[in-house]
Amino acid sequence: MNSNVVTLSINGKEVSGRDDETILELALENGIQIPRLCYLEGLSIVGACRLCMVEVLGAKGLIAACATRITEGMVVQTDSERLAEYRRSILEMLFAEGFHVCSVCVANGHCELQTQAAHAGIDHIDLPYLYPRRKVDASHRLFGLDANRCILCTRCVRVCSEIEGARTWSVSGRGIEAHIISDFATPWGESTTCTSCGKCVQVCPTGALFMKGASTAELEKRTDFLSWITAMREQR
Amino acid sequence: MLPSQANVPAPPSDDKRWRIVTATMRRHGFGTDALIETLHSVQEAFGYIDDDALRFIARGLRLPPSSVYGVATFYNYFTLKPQGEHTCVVCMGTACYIKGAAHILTALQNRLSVKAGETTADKAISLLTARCMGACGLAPIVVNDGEVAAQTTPEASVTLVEEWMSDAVG
Amino acid sequence: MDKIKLATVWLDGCSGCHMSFLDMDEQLLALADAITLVYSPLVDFKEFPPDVDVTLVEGAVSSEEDLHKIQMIRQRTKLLVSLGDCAITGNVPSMRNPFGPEAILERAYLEDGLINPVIPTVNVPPLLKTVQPVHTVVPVDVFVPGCPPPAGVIYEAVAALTEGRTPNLHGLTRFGK
Amino acid sequence: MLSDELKRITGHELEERQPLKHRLHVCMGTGCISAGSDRVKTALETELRVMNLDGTYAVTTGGCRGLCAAGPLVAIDGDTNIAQRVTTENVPELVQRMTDLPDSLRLPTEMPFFRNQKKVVLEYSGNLDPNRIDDYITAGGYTALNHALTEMTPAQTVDEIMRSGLRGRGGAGYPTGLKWQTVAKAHGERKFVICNGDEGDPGAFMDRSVMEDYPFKVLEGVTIAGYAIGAQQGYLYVRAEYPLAVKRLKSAIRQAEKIGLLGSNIGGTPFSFNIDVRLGAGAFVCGEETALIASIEGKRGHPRPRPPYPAARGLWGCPTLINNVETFSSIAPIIRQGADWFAGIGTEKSKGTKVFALSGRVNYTGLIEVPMGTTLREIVFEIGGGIPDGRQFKAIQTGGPSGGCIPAEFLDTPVDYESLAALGSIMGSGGMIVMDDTSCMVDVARYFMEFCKTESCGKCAPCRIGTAQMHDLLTIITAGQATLEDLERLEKLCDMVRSTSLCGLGQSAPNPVISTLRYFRHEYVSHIVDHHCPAGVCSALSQPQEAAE
Repeated sequence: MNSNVVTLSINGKEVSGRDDETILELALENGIQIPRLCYLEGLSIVGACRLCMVEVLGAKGLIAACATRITEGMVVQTDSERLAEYRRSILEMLFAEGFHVCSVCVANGHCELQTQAAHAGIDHIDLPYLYPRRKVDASHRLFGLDANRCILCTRCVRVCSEIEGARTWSVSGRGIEAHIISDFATPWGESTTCTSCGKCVQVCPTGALFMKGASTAELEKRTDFLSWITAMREQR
Repeated sequence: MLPSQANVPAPPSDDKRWRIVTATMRRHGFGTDALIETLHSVQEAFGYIDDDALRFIARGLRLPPSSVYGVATFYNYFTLKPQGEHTCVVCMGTACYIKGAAHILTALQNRLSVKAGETTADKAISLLTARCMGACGLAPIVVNDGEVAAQTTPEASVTLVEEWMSDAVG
Repeated sequence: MDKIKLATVWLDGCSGCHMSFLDMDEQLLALADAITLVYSPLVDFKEFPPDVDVTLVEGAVSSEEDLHKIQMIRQRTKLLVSLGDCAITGNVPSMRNPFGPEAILERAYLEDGLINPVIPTVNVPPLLKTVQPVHTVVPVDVFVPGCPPPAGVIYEAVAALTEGRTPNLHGLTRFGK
Repeated sequence: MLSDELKRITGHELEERQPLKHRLHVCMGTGCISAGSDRVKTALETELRVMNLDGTYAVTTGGCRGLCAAGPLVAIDGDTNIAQRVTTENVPELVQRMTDLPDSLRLPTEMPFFRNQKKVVLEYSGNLDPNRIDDYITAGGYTALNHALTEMTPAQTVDEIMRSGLRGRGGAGYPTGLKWQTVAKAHGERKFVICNGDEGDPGAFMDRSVMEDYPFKVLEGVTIAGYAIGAQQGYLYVRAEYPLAVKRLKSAIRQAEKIGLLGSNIGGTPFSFNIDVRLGAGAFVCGEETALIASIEGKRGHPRPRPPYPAARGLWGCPTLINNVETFSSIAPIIRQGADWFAGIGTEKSKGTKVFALSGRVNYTGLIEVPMGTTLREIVFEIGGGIPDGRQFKAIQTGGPSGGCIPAEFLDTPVDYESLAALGSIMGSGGMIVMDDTSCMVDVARYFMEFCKTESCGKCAPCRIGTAQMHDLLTIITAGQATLEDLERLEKLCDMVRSTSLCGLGQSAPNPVISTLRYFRHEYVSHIVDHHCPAGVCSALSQPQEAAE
């Protein structure tokens, strides 16, 4: 595929990249951080969390940086008071939607939701908590799923489908009732498709998918395997 | 290569209705895009989609179980639970709502002691809601076993389900 | 400079925030020059005074008693500080919310194989239907997250308030810290 | 060649009709059927046989005339002599006094409801048998396709649509010709045409009626589009809740295939085109183009970020044209009568006519078609006959869950895309629900938010959680438990959800709240501050004096 080099500005800084790159990719290359939760390098783009919305001069509305390719002369602003407010609001909604008790979570200190909230300066949740009654699936020998901590980023669904190829996970239901299921909403431990590879656990940004035996704040996740797999597949 | 007849999984039972389901899959060449059409054919033939049906479709269309379940639970038209002998569908479209559909629903819920979307304990009557039946000129409407009751009232709707209830007893 | 009148209260929490407060060690001495502690579980005052400058609240609002207390405190306090995750988010106490108070009482008093399984009713304030963060029942002026908030952060927050500044805790603490 | 075939069919049909003195069109739309028109039709046939009139009188299935509330309707020969509220009991009377209907039966067709309409999409309203392609062809059907295939290049066809000024009838009003041109120019071996018949707005039934009454016209429009953009396959995506429309469309496809109007080398030209029906399954979000495509592919109806637009990458990654039922139904008339004719109807920026489903608190509810630019007042008070029971008009809701409520002071607004948008509503697909003083606007906003909450696909966070939070806030307002801070929260959420949601469903979900806040803010304040529901709808607040303490 041919790609052209284009020049644009991000936060007033002149940068250039290939026109098959996204705003987010180019920003990260240039050391500009944009908040994000559903995006993970090596997985397909879904544009679901909406944290990476940026302002593009002349565009009708806000633009998802993860899902938008750069073009010549684009003028991008990744941070503004308005964006900061929206991001705080989205993060607050995620906290209010599930049930995130950071202090007793295996991912405490290593959780991307928690980190994003701290970056955004969230010190309390102004919206009412929805207090859903969600399940914990501890049927798998090695892993567990605490749906209370799930933010529906679907990284697990994508890694299982796109990298492992097992397609054990999917989203069931819709709207506020949507949730992650394995097979026919079968207990994870009884899934006939799961290979127990654990990739879903590693890419989960919160403590929703966890390794059994990890205690509070002990669960550190690593996603570096993704770039290795991607690189090796490209070589093949 | 397209799956041949030999690759079609055996239906869950010798119920003849499975032939319709298999025919639907075949008509679409057993492609993955046949999923929704196949779910429709199960629902139409059996009234609901049970675990056996989900498994059968997954094998027939070579789809992962999670995809079949995810799709079946995404669309409101599909139900994974058996419905009652009679169904009473209250339209909650805007025109019906403006003309008092909520009162009709409340009256039916109270009379049947079930919430919308539930079936009475004796499996006689399912009370359902529809987002809009597209018969707004006749609002408010209730559809009883497929028959449209136009410009109806809470009282008339309750009377009708009471007839079903007395039939069930008698 | 007049010393500011500081109170601390303990609602539904584990007292960890108060422990963290005490962990300030020698910084307590620095604070002592700027504050007068007028009410606290750490000291023995019976009545919450009518004109407190700053009140630190540890714990969530779980019972009717908590609710009355915090409403009274709000009226008598200029600046109300939610100290720690229980006060701010409901934290561990709120984990009962999806189940309701009855389920929790049954579990605690009837199902755990006690010799005399009975739900206490005398001298025990009735539980609210759901455990609430403090700011959902009364206005809160300052939030100091953490479980517990580190001592240094509590110091920074209180010191700022004694100096008439708005505490800036960005980057110093977070939920679950 | 095709024209010869069309002439032959027409000639044969006219020959058949030669001995007939009268043709009775019994309305078989969903509305009239539910009022018993199928029984009326049988009774009529029996009565004619008994009277020995069945050789000179024909009873046919007719389409909807719009005035569903007066059904069942039986039209004698045309549009002026129509019997209303026909029952099996008064069938003998109808037959006896066919040319001189008694007042009890006669529908006053000179009333504004009929007089003030202009029918393009709904042309031949009621006089065509939707089950017979011969009937459609005799009325001039398929001459447009013939004209396009034999007299016009695909590019000229696109140009004709472009010049007509037709804009998408499903929502935002994107220029149809421009869309066709984009897909026509897109590179791709395979291309697709999709007709969106998943009419999801509650309170809208235009597309149901069009699909039920004019299935051939829909097919003709889709086929012309296929020719214009270079597609080989078309899909009709239809709500499963519309079984009659599905049945008639499927039958129409078979009939068209049989005489070579679908399939290989249509009319002896190199153009080949097939159409299949795909059933929707009850998901409002599938009205969104990318979600609809996912659904046809057999997946969960999740929208995806655009660009790429379906015109470049749509169904199975191929360039895809998506228009709704009404848009496709405007195509044949435009090709037949010319772009200039169509562009001569309507306003400067909104050309042609628009079909509306008029319902709610208005005397004549039903389906209407008016030129763009007709005022809301004319629609409500002349065509609709005003508000029943002597009550006061309060608002008209357009655009469904993505639209807004327009108050009385804007009744003189001409209906076009820009004017409605300026009022904070949208044209939408054409639902118009009239509300009087018995409707509480906060409750209406809550109703629409509940709809959006249950129809949110759940993919993006702002829509999934935001609609739930907004619904909760509206619920506590209607329950009298909210504070002014809650109202502030609600407004902030509206702004955030509108600005950050992934697709149109989320982006427009706050519209009913924003528009009611704009025009009826006092009702919100009354619920919150005075604990009083001015319309007396919110039951928790029905006793103002007590609650006000």
